[in-house]
Amino acid sequence: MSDDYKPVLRAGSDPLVFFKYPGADDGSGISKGHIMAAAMSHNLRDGDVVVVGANSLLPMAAARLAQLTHAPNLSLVAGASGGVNSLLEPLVPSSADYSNLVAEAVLTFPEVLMIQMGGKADVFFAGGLQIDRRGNCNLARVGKSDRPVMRGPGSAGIPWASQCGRTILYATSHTTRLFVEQVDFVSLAGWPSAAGKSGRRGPDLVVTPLAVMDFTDDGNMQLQSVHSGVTVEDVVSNTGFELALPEGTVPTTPQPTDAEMRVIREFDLDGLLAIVI
Amino acid sequence: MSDDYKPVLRAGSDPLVFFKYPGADDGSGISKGHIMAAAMSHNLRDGDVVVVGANSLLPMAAARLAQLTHAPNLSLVAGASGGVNSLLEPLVPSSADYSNLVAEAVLTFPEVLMIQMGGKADVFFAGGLQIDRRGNCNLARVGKSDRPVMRGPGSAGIPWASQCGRTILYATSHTTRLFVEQVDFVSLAGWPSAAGKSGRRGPDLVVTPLAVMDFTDDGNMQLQSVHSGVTVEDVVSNTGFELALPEGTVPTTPQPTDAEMRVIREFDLDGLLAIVI
Amino acid sequence: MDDNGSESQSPRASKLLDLEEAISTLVPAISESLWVGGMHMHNVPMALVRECIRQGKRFETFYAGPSSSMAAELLIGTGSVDRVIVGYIGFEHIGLAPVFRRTVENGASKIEFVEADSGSMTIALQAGAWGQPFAALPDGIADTDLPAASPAFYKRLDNPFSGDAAFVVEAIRPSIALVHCQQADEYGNGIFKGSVFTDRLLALAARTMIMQVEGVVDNNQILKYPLQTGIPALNVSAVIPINFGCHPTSSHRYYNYDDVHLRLYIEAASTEAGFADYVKRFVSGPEDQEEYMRRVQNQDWSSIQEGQP
Amino acid sequence: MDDNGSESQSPRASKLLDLEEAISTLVPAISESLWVGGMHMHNVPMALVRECIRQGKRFETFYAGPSSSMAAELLIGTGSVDRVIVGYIGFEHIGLAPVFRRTVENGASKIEFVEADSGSMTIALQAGAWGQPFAALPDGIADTDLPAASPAFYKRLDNPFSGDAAFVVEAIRPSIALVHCQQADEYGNGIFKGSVFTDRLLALAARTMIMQVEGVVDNNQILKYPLQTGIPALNVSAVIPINFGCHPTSSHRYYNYDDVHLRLYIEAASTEAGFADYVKRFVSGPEDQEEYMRRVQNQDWSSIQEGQP
Repeated sequence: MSDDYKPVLRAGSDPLVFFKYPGADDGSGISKGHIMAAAMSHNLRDGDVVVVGANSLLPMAAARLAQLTHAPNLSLVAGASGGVNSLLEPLVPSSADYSNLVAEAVLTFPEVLMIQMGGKADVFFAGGLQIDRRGNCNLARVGKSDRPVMRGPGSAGIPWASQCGRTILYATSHTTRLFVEQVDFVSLAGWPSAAGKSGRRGPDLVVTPLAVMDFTDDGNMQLQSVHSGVTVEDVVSNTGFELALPEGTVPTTPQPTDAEMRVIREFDLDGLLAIVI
Repeated sequence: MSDDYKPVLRAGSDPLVFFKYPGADDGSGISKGHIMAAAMSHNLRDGDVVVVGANSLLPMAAARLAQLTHAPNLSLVAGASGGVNSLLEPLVPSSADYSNLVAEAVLTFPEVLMIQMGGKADVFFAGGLQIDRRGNCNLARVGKSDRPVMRGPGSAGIPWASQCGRTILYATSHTTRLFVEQVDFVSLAGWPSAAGKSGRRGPDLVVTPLAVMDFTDDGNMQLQSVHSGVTVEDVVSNTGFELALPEGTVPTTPQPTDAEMRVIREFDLDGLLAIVI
Repeated sequence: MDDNGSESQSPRASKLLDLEEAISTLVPAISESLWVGGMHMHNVPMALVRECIRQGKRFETFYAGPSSSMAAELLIGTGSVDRVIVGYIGFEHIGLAPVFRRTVENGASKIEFVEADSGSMTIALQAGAWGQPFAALPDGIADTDLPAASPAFYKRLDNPFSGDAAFVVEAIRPSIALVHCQQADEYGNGIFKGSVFTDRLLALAARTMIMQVEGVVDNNQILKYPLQTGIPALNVSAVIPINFGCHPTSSHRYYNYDDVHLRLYIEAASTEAGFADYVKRFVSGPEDQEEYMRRVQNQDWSSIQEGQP
Repeated sequence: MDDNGSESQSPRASKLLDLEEAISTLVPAISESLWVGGMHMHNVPMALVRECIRQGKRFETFYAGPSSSMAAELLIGTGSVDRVIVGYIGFEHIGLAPVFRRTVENGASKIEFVEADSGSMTIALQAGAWGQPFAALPDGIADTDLPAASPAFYKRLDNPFSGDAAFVVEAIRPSIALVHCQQADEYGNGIFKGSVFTDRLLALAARTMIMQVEGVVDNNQILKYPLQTGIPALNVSAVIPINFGCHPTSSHRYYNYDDVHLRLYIEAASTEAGFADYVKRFVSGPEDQEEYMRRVQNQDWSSIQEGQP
């Protein structure tokens, strides 16, 4: 077995066992994870109710960062754990973790769904196996239904994104396999094919290790900014459809400020944002 | 104002204020309330899940008495309070009282309804403004809908009695105004008019200050026993329809035993059963 | 959105408000609908209800469920509601609701009363919280007179799975919810020291929720025992500290319902003049909760009793 | 019924059972349906799941929701289920579910997989708890491919209030529910020391509920803090004390998920032979939980790794 993973017994009276992740450091350098978390954070507003689903290290970090900087009245519902306004001390990879319960309230999972599905959430974060030009997102399968090339975990809670105010998609890779012309299964609905942004809403933002993207008035995905060290060509060539480009020079995604990095280090005790990508 | 009602501050750290009810005594004598509670208790079985609604002094006492005698595995859901298996120390008149929370669990009211409406309850207790020959029960109104003679509180939870295994009706009076040929509004459905006891179920038992009644195979209310000191004629003349009579002599409702009275005194600290009728 | 991550100095906003301000700023003159927390004579946010009446607020629909008592009496008696969905209005063992009775029995009221039941109303509230458009009901309601009495509330359709008939009710999302917690922090994380009743669900279904509390606790207390938080702050608009704010109903673990006051109320309100006197003395009269409680403690009901026949 | 109130000497029955006995007496050879508590890699009653597999129990329908991981893998891989309603099966950040993937991607499995979602499954469970025949879904599902993919799960009808189209799902009442609480008393009053997940609702919806616990507390503890009781005893059939019974998933506040074991599992189970070896070593092999934990602690995966390609 690998020696990389070491159980770490934390101090305190609770018999909690955490794991030290391989490659984790003190997070002193700025990594893609930090850039992504900051980019998401900048798109959260003071007072937003934010709901995250499974595998939500980045969105949880983004929401907490926003709370500790420009959005002190933001509320975070930490997915399956039911933790509301968790201190994320420490930030952990599983949304259903006990660590998320150093929080203000613990909701049952049905109650988390009520907030998400009942229209009480301003922002919902989601990811997928495939994301297409219109923002459709697929967690079910790649390929045909009878014999898929890849079976995904299932649509989970993402079909209900449209009940929330805004949807932010995120991914820990940016490849032509992920960003496809048309998803093989719609788990989360994007902008309607013809009507553009009139009618029902699609996702508002897509954040990847390479770039931040939004949607044109017609409802097509459009490059908004590239991360430091990434070229427009990098993004275009790793996107499986014709990505709309903004007029003029594509800006660089703002690096997290020193103040933001200080805040992140307060809750990302294991430096997970440095290794998540 | 009346001097009868006196606030009583109970010992203990909680700032609870109880009231001493006028006429309350130590419950040493056997009163109608004791006879009724015991009669109901004898109809509860070990393992039953019992749900009571509003104004349930008698059913709560009956369920607790059963637990402490022949039905140790009975579960009591104390109505609106959500208390499960409350110790009822002391027994109080309001089902939504804080006193009912010296208990094993506190359910939300939706959860209490789930147990009642979802088919998890074996016994449901209900009362009404009117009860008829078939066991229909009315909590809505006496008289016409546009201008009733008497407006009742509303149907509350009793329409869902049929989702429970058995229904026991109870009343704190026995008059021709209460026991009518046909209720003016069906809040709780009795035995179907023609089919008798086939098809959907109606109530199983009716307990009043005068008597215990059950239903014939045809689904008509029938006298089962009269309480000590009550004649069959007393019951018949105070019932507004032709009450079916059993063959032979009508038995007397068993008096609570000494052991039962000892048990009752353990939780009916204010002697409320002695004054409830 | 436009903030590029500069550290803000603004702290998290407190939701503490005084009674008068909360009701005047958060409750419109005419609201679509109202649901009042608590049940029977317990945990009913009576100070909020009285303040709404004092300020002349009107509610097009009032959900008198699952079990309403004093709040329904005052709202109906002062004509503050246009339509009442009736689950249960009464005082349990203490008695029937005199104003509700008189209003209906007189047959001349402008208020519309819809015959419903507590189970269906709570299922409808659950549907509202989940974002469901309507909710199917369990079997049994068809055997009662309720669907015929209220065909707009109970509708029938075919269960597409079994083909059987089923009744459904429309989801309820109250535009205003008034609720009482024993304690809360200044952000609106509410704690129940006793029964939760329907109020945790209400917090997820209501569009605007106003919370009164007996005491304010530090946010650190909330973070220490998050499993005891009964209502999460995220949907709470205001927190109003008021001592004895549920009187004459109870606040679980703080005080019991005021049996004496309730019995005298029922006696007094058995006439229109008596009810009007009660409102003058205990609702419109007192300028604040302190004055209300002084009047309660003095227990001077003589003028009200004069109003009796 | 026939007991005339004589004082009984029989005490209240304890529901404490050992693992083997509980599963063999309470779970039929073939059950209609199964719902396993916990979510993701947390609070999953794995000891109960392994014992069901060891005893060859079969389940006609398995609800893999709201979020299933190791339980789904073992039940699917051992062919213990005929039909799986898929909300989510995976290991969050650790990886996809290898057996579930292979089974579907091979296209030759006898198991039927129904494409569903966690929200609809939980709403359906809520409907089951409440005795509702079916549950309406919020807007939005019509814009996804789910209704077309699973027309028997999602059915369309007209909302009788608005006339709009609405989708509905049938109520779920699992015939068997397996659940983990950190603690319980011998009667089945369960305590969650962390997240409640869907398990409190499950306790009200399931027909038979079997509970495993890390520790047994005295009934006096339950009576002292009734507000912390997560699952009331009334619908619990058995309480089974097992240390580390959730392994390799977590038990909130007791222990975290075993990240190492899970990663090695995912690696091993990427081949059929590897999965078979895993089952032999960790499911069918150990005669009891102690032996299972000894094998876990030894971390000897060499034979399993040989099974790899």
